[in-house]
Amino acid sequence: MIDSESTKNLSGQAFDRRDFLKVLGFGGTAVALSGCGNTSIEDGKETVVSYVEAKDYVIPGVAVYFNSTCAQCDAGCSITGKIREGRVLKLEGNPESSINRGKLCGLGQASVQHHYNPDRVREPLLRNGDKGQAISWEKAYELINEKLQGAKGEEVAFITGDVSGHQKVLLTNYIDSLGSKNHFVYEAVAPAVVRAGNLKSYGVEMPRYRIDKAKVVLSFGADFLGTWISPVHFAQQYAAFRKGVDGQRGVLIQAESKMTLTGANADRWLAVRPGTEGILALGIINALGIATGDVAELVKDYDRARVSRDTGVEPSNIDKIAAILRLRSPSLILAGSAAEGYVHGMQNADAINLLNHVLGNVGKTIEAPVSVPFPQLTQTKGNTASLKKLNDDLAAGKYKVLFNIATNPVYTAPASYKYGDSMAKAGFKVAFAHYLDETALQADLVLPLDSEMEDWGTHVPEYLADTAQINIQQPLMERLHANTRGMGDILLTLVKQRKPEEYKAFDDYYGYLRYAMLQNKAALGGSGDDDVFWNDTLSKGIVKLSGASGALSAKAAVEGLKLPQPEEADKQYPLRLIPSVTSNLRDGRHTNQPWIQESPDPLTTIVWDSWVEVHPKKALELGIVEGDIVKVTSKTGSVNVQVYVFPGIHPEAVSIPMGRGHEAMGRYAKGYGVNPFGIMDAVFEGSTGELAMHETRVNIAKTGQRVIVVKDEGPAGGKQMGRRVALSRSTDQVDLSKEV
Amino acid sequence: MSVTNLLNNWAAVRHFHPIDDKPHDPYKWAMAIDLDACIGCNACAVACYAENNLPVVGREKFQHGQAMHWMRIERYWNEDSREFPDQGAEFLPMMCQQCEAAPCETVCPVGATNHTQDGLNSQIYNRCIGSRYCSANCPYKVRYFNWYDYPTTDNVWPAEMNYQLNPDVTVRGKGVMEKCTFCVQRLRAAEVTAKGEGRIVREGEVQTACQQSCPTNAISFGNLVDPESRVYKQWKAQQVDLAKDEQEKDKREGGTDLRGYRIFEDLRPYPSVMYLERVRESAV
Amino acid sequence: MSKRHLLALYGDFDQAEAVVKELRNTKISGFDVNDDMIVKSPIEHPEVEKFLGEKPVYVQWFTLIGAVLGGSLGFLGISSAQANFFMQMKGGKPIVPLPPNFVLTYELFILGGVYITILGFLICSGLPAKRSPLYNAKVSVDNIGILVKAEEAAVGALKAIFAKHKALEIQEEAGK
Amino acid sequence: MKDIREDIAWAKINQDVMKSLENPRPLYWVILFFAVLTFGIGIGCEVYQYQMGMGVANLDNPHVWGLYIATFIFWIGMSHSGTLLSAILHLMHADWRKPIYRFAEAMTTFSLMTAGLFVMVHLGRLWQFYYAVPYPNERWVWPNFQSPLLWDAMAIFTYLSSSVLFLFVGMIPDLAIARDNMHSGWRKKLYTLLALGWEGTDRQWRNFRVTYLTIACFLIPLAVSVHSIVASDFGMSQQPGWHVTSFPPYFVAGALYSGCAAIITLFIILRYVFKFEDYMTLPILKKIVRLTFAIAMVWTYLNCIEFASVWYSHDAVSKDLLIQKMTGPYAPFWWAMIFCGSIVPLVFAIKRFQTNIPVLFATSLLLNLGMWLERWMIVSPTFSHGYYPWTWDHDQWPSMIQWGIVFGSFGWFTLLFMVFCKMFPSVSMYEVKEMVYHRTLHLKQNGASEQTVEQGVH
Repeated sequence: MIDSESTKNLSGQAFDRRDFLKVLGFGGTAVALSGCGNTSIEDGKETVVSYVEAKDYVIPGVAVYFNSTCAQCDAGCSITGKIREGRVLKLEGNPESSINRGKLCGLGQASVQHHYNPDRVREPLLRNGDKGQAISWEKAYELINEKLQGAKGEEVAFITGDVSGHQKVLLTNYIDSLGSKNHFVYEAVAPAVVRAGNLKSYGVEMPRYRIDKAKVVLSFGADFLGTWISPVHFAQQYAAFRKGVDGQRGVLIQAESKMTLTGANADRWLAVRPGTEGILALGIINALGIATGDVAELVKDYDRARVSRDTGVEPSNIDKIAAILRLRSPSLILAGSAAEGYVHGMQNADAINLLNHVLGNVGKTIEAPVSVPFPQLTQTKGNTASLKKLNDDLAAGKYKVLFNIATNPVYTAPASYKYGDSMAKAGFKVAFAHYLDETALQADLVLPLDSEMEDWGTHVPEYLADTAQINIQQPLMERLHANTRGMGDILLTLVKQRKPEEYKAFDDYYGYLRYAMLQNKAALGGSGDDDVFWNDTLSKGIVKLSGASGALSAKAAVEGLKLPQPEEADKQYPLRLIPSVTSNLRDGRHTNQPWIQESPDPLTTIVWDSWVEVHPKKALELGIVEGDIVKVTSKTGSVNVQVYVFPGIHPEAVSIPMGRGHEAMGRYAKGYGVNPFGIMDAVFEGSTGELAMHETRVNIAKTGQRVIVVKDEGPAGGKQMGRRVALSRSTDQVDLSKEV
Repeated sequence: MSVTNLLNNWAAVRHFHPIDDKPHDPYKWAMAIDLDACIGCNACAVACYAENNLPVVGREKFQHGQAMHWMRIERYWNEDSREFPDQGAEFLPMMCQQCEAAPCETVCPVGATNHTQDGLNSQIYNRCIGSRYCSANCPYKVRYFNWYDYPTTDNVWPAEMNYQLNPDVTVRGKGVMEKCTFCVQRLRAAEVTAKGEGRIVREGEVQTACQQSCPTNAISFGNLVDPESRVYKQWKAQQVDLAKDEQEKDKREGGTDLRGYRIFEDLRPYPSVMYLERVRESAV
Repeated sequence: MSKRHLLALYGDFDQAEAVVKELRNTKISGFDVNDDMIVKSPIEHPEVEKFLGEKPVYVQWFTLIGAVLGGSLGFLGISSAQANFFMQMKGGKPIVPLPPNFVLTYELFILGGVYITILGFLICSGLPAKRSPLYNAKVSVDNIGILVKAEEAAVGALKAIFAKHKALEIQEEAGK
Repeated sequence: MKDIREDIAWAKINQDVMKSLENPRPLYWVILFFAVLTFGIGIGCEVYQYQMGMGVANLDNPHVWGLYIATFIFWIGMSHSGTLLSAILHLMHADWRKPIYRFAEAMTTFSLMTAGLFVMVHLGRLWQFYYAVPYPNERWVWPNFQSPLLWDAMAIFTYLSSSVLFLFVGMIPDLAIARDNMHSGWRKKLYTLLALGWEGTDRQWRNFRVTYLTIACFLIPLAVSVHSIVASDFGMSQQPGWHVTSFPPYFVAGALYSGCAAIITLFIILRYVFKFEDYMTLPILKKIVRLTFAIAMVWTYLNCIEFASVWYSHDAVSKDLLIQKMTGPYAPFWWAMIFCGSIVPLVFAIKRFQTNIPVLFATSLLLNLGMWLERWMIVSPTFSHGYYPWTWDHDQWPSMIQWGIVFGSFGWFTLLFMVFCKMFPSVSMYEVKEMVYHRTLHLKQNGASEQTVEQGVH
């Protein structure tokens, strides 16, 4: 709210971002006043200022735009928010960012619905029996302090998602100040095995992929258009790759067991028996016939006949792929879910990465990453192994205080962890949350967070496209609810409890952030006046840095690469469960955003519900049709879910998407669909200890019920029934070189 | 005097639009969608929800086919009874084709849907009485009817969520038909600005919400009578003529190596959206 | 100069015909057979026209005028409405399209024809009107009524003719 | 077989018909009760739909039209038989029409009024319906005269008002009878008012005859145009299954067909309820039945023509739709339509059934059902199987609200019709008298001037 003093000050003083926000905020209130007849304005504290004398940058009816950073996933797309009368209306991509170059995916655009979500937590809540009791922030901080007094450093644990930038600095400082070393960074769908595989093969965890430079892309389950690492960026690379050079269009081949969005866009989609992607990779190396030395030795047994038998890919396809890879260089081979999903995921990743070495792509389409000169700001990369560790520790009763920061492991942990029970063993559980999700409901203290459109922050994405950059996150409008707080502010307050001297100069996180950035003005490429630099930084939303590129290891290590034979089908659980990550829902943290719920899944067009994908052949064998409710049973548990008969899946696998089946969180999420984590077996990747997501075996049985599948697709399915609607032709029928 | 006016303007009111006339001066908004670039990610559809205040109807109403997505991504399989769709899926963003001879326009009893001078098929919500004849006559079925009063329906725009509504776009009540407008609010703003500066809207000055969000730039949009615009160049390169119901290139012996086409051209609605066929590599 | 009304009722059409013929042939002063006689019947007897003499019917002229007016004004009105005020531009169609306007013209042609015909009917047959004081409900059952209007002097002669042809009933207007 | 007796006293005709205004059989009240009940249900459904929006009818986005439009066409079609009986047969001097044309004309009027209701019920914004009326308004915005729906509105308005006038004008002599015979009270006042002072003078009759004939001449092309225009709603569109050139005659034939079927049903009901056995005689019924049979065969023929032209047109989309109608989810209804519309009327070809009242009653109801199904099969399958495969039907089974309003419309029609028959003479007394008169005349002059009589009958 604006007070009279600041109104006075504003008129004569240099533009200040915070005051600006206040002005904006006032606009918001005024609209709320006229729109709802209900405000929190208290007598004598506020000054009503009409639009006639509206302050700087508020022109009624004219939108202003501010840059910030999208926080819906970790790709770190820069966004431009459209603000009218103090309300953020729509987000666009920030054209200045080399990551998303002005584009934004559906999930990113839906974050306004996260911000305006009616189910957000609005007050700090303290558990009182089964209910949450609203308390003040002072009380909450006191309580935390009090609980921490009774716990030793090693008895305090933190679980967070990926974290970077100055928040990470404050968090690390706070954890250090508690004497704790228990920071668990958990991301349910992080490419952790891919990172480990890359590190082994290329010497870096996350090289830069240059799809746009490749003439052929062979992807083993990497859904780079939908969910993988930085999809908006890759989609742009993909567009350039398809355009190609001189009308020679890039060729995409996707080998996976369940068709992803990327697979749906492939020139050739290969249905691979689950887990045999590594064999296929070695088979292709064999078919290429250009490998020498120990690589040739390694692949010599992988002749076409065997590979075809093991993977289910036809020999002719292996030949064609080998031929086109030989012919068109450079190419790019990607390892995605093939690596993440299996016990032998690292082996698969190694075999796939080996292809890149054999084809000489390393250094051409796989480039060294740019490094950010501020290692303390870089992203702490989440994985699933950390949750396993935390869960074991919790179950062992090691922790007295648990801080859960904006993650929802009760929902995303495999049911066999019994994470909820483990969590209950922690003495005092603090959840920093946007929603009362499954995890927050189990906490003792729930602290409501600002949305990313209300909060300050900096982010350093893991995957940097061209240059190193620090993304600025700044409020696009005033806080919607009076009693939510930014994570940075909370951390600052908490760290002040520990180290009051060090941080006493900072009133709030904004002050800290500004100070911290100005401190490094020179390193951030700034010069001159602090205010000018600061305002310039904020207006751009990005600080571009000149980061040095590292080097990649030239030769892949072949030692230890030994792929297991594909397993015989289990009698009791003959099918493999592939919990699919969809570009809309990912790990389910955004399910309460109705645009996301109603945005049809691209491949099945299903909305508002979960489904299990079954190949038509399998469905015929089992006598099931679309809409049948089947019971999908694993060793861990079972769910009842509707069937969608889907041709893009290997007959030996079934797939249930992640993200639905919430039991809490909000009106748009609760009670829609099922949660595949609930039946996921706890099987781990051999060398990294990551959860092997595709290793759950299931059987399916009809329940006798049948429903109408809620989807956009009509009963004609994907058929065009002879109408000329969506046309397609092959490259030999078209001359792309003439195109604009 | 109305009859005098009628007689004086007889020639004008007897013009056929667009065939006889050259009405598109200085604008004809048109689109080109490259199906080879479209990856089916739905970003455009969500952008449309955000820009145009589309209601989220919820599970039950979606089941009844009452969804309001002005832009829908259709997913086709061209597998021809093969075991797997081994050439992937085919995605097709479908929205109002802003036909030049729109079947919907003539049938509206109250004239709630009309053609604009800049080549749009406009829908006047206030005038609409909800006879739904337009939708019945639309070959693409891209018109969406407000089956319920969404602004007052629970959980469509509950408190705070309504703050997101775009003030430039009307929120539609029950009983009116709506459809893609080519983001007419953006077009008008740009046209007015340009007019004030005594010029026409420049290429790239205005984008539709779907185009703006498309990560692969599959959608291009612009002024079809402006030779500078990408859309003009694309239509030109693909030899697709707005005012033809069969393109010269399609009459050619042995077909064409161009991939521009318009859906249901033979029904003669003269759609303003050109699609570029999806391409698949023949070598694999 | 007041005239008196007389009403005679007959149960048979032939009797009535005979009466009319006789009235026609007999010259009675103060009674003009063409102006002062009205035949009332429960059903329409086409034969009445024969013995009453040709009386013109003008309803068709109303019909013609109505139809022509309805059609022409309809077309002009619709075309003017389309061409003036807010023009509704329809892709692929002119502002004033002829086929639809012809359809509507056709409807308005009929509408005008029907309406004006009804109007003509009312005017020509003098409806609505008050019933004559000598109205007898039996005319709407099965009797033929002959209503005459005559000078006082002629009343007697008329009565005689009525009686001669076995009138079921003769009603007389009260004297003035 | 008993026909109308030549020696029936004219006074008795008056008495018998006037009795129908006073004391019908108890079944009348039962019918009236159910009519009010179903109409009430319909009203309830409509109020709910008005409040909630059209969605409660369970229509959806590609499938925007449903039973409302189908039932609308059904009612429009039903109206045609009244015109057939009163106008066409009038011009053709078929005197057997005389005892029954009045109620047929009332049926025309009331079914048009019912059809008009469906236009309203169907509108998404009922409260703005007047936008479709070409009235001079402040903003000078006119409706779109290009829309077949507007032609529809115009045609229905013309037809309804002409029918009402025709019904009224033809009833004036009977209103005079009613006026003369009704005991005093509000009804007598009403009849007095409506009879316009009719006395049956030669001048009145002369003008009456010309007027009646003229309007009859107008009504015939009007009736044809009305249903052709309804057919244009579909034929003028681009949709497969609708864009059929034979639609106008097909619709007109269907209209006459359903109207005749309805006349048989109502004939039987009225005959019983109002004790009209002496007037609505079996020979008349037999004639209607034969007429209905002929029209049924015409309809069947036009149906076949439509299928054949679709089949030979090489229009894959329309062909697809036809196959879909025969085999898809609508197949049971489609075949039921064929059965009720083309097979059931074969009963009428059998002589002994032509006067068998229970059989005719059941059959006529089936024919009506068949004709209603026909309209549904015209409207709905096109939506569920149109040009655009992606939008083919989701889940389009009409909701209870939609059914409720459809049933309510039958209640509304029955209510209007039954009240009319109790309020006004549903058998034309003066024309029955004419009929009797001419028959007597014919007997009298038997052999002498047969030809004159045949032509002289009005």
